[in-house]
Amino acid sequence: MIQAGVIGVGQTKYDAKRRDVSMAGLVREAIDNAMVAANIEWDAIDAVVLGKAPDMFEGVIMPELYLADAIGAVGKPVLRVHTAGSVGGSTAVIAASHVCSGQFKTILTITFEKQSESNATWALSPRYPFSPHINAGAGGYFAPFMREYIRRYEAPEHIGWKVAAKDRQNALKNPLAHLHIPGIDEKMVSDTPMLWDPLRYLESCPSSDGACAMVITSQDQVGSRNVAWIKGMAVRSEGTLSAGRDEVNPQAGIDCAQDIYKQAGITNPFNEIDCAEIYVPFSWYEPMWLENLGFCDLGEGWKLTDRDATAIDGEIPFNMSGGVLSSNPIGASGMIRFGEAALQVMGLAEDHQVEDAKVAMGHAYGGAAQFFAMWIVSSSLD
Amino acid sequence: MNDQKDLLRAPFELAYTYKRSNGPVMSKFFDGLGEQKILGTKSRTGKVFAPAAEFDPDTHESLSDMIEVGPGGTIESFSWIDNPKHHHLLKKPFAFALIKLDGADTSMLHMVTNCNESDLSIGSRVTASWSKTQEKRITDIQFFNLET
Amino acid sequence: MSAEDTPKDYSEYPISLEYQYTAGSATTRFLNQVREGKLVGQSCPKCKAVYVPPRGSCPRCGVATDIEVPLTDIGCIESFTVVHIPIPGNPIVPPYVCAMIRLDGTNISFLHLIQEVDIEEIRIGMRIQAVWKPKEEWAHSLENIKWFAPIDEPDIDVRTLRFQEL
Amino acid sequence: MKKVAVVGYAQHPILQNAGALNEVELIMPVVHQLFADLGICQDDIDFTCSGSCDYLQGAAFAFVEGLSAIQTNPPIKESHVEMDAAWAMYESMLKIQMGDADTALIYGFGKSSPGDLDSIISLQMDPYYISPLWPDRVSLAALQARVLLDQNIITRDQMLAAVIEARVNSKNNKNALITDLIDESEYLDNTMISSPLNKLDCPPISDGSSAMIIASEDKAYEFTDHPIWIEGIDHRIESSNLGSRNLSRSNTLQVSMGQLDLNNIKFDVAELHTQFSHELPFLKSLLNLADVPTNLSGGPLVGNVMMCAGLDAIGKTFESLKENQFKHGLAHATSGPCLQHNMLVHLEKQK
Repeated sequence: MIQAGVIGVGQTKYDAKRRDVSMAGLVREAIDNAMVAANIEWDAIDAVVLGKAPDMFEGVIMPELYLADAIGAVGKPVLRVHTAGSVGGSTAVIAASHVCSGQFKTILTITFEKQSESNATWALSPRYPFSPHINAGAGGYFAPFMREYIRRYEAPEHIGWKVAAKDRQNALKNPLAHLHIPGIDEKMVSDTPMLWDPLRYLESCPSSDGACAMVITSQDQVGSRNVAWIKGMAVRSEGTLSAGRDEVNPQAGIDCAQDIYKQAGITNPFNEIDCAEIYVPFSWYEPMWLENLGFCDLGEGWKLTDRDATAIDGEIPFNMSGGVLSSNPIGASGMIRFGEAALQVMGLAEDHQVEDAKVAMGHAYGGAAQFFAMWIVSSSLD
Repeated sequence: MNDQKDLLRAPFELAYTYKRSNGPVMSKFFDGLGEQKILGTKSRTGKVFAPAAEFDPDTHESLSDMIEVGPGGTIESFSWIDNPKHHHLLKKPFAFALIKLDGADTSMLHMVTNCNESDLSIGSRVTASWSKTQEKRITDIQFFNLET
Repeated sequence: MSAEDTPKDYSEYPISLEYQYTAGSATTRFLNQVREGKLVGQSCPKCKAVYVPPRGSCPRCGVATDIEVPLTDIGCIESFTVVHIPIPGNPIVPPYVCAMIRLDGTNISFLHLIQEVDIEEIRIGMRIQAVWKPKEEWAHSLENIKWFAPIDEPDIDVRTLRFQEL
Repeated sequence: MKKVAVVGYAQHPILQNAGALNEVELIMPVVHQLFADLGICQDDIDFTCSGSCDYLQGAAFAFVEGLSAIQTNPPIKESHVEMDAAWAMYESMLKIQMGDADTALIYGFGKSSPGDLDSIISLQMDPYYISPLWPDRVSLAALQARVLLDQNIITRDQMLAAVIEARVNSKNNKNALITDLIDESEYLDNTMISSPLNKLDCPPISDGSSAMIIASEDKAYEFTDHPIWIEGIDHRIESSNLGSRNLSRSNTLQVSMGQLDLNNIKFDVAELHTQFSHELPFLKSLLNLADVPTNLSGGPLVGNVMMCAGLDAIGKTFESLKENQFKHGLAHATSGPCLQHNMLVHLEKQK
């Protein structure tokens, strides 16, 4: 198979409202940063792959049509991906597939969300006839899964606070992060109001504007550039309302992780992966995903979190950038995970760099915890 | 399978007032409309995009050099609507038209009215008519009229 | 409008689209029964899983769920959350409990409200039953059920709820 | 480059209003038919990809609902494009070429009947400069029609012929929505919706779904002795700035034609995603298809399921090659106003 690698990652500053830019300006900010990082010119881009979550967020249908000029796609192939919250990850996988297919050498991929144009709760669940209207936002949907996790494994409530505080402490080391909360700690999290028990306000992700772009190229185009080699990538889906589905530990997540480990030759992810950017929009998803992704046995995830294994200097650092808990432009949130994983193995993560990171994982999930996209990147091809 | 009579159906409305930030280029464009001026952007190659485009589709450059165009222009193409539908802004016969404003190299989509279809042709001269209230939207130009 | 918005840094665009919603045949069959105060699930001909409310398919098997299965309005709480924020457009006053309801004899859960009990007493596995609106208010909606309320039966171990294909 | 073949295609009868069917109920029959035709099941599929658009029905995540039509236990490799399913086919082809899959199931679905397609399509346009004017899809297409007529690139007679022939050809298409024949006087008596386009120049509001299976070279022969190969494929997008495009040409289609070496292929048949009557003579001229039987299925003028019609062009070309003594077929899919984004697919049946 053709080897592909990330040669440039570009992000915007994330914020609740990026009122200083248009939609096109927002995506272009990330693209310009990625192109500079990749040290590449427009004529080297063979195709553009764009991803974002539902069009109702911005009220623009199939925005690749309107954004063709801004994303430099004119005269080129462009593909628009939408796989719910996992879309940022799926988009990266599809962009890399363009290269690995042999059809293309170099791909620009971009994901974004400008949530300030509307209201996420409205856009995700408009009221439909014949249905009870008891939806209280994404947190209300996922909170029962977290409660069941807590019950199954008798996890103490401070685990959630701990994840929330840790990710926001990491965000203080990432100037692009949306939330910068000076002095953030477990106490501050536990003092915030309960929204969807067991989730408190600061245990939930914000709603952000932002974009993330990457340039992905084939081995023969890399030259002397710094590269994050894609050693494994996969997607998995399972039906929403499917009998026997375990929402706490979805089989699609297990299968997707095992697929990329196999591709990358990883047999023990806890030992062999140096750090991971994992989609944790609500605090309790850190221990849940630690288990689902095979970093530990079932019921042991919260114990890893409790002993600081996921801290930036821990055994398996999770979300060094601050994660989805600190910046959440939904359509881009998955690609930020994938891009931040690449930055780690390229040694470009600056203040939130994990020392000597060689192998990193990017992860995204979406829908009712039913869509998964993941990749493993490495500083070396071998 | 298609038993329409027993089917449960109900109308629903998907409605939201979006808030669009305009960014530096379009902010200037919409500010210009407030002064009854139409601004375009000029690329390094000298091409003038009106309404003010943020990016050049060919060179990919970001555009920021603002230049005033119009308010008169020439129709490049048009589609004529005798019976406007509920979502159309004008309730009398009108055309959607691509209008190349004087001084611009690209054309702008807008509406032309107060005339008959037979009065219009590609090459017809039109000029902007301004809305009474300015809301920093493209509808601050109410429509275009044939030049007298 | 939040405090940080200033009226000048954006333009407003009201977008309103009108649709005619149609419920689809599986949902229509289900809601026609709900209209009469009956809950009827639909079962997969392959794996026998019972779905309520049915969407017309079994995503395990990718086949139509065309076998109707009459159900009672009794079940248990598979999990729940205590919601402390209001729902836009819904008069319910927080805090209130939104639970994954698993009706007896079914293999998926749906979200509904739990009332008539102190929130502190609500547990995963708790037995519950539907509390219906007065019959004259019944329509084609699960809103015919005002909420679910606990009944005097021992809790269920939710591990036993996991669907196992025969 | 690894060879990829189309091995199966199924289409739901196109309906004016599929109200009684939700997404799942629309998708399942075509997927099941395809599986039955080929004697396979979801376990034989390595990658699944769909195309749909939330706004058609006004439901965020329509594709998530749609996925319930597919067997997902065990979990599947799956993705979705918010585009015509022709692009889902394209993505699936890349997966096969990279070696991640040997077989792929593609499906698309769309219901235009629940909403007002005219106002919905306005939201496809530049949200600052164009969509606030609420240009409907017909008026946007009419802008290009007028340019083409004005420059004598096409004629009114050709538009009339396109409408009449579409209905004649609908007899070849068991799933067509519109099958009644019309004559010249009926066409001329129709009032304009947005001049120069009258109602008959426009595609009908349509609901439906379709599905396709493609396979790698090794796998293809397990399904059939005569796979239909994707010999060439290319898609490109034009500027979003309608006012900067030359609507009398398509630079991107010219490039795609070069990529596919179209001028050196003698096509036996073509199916073009020409939604409005003027687009057929325009593309036939542009693509040098003057003598090539085109849209034998009737094309979008007799049934135009949004998010499927591009995949249907590929599917109908596939069927034509399969059922006739044809060798080369050309399919075209499009997206956006005035043929903004176009895909060309060269299908070949090797003797």
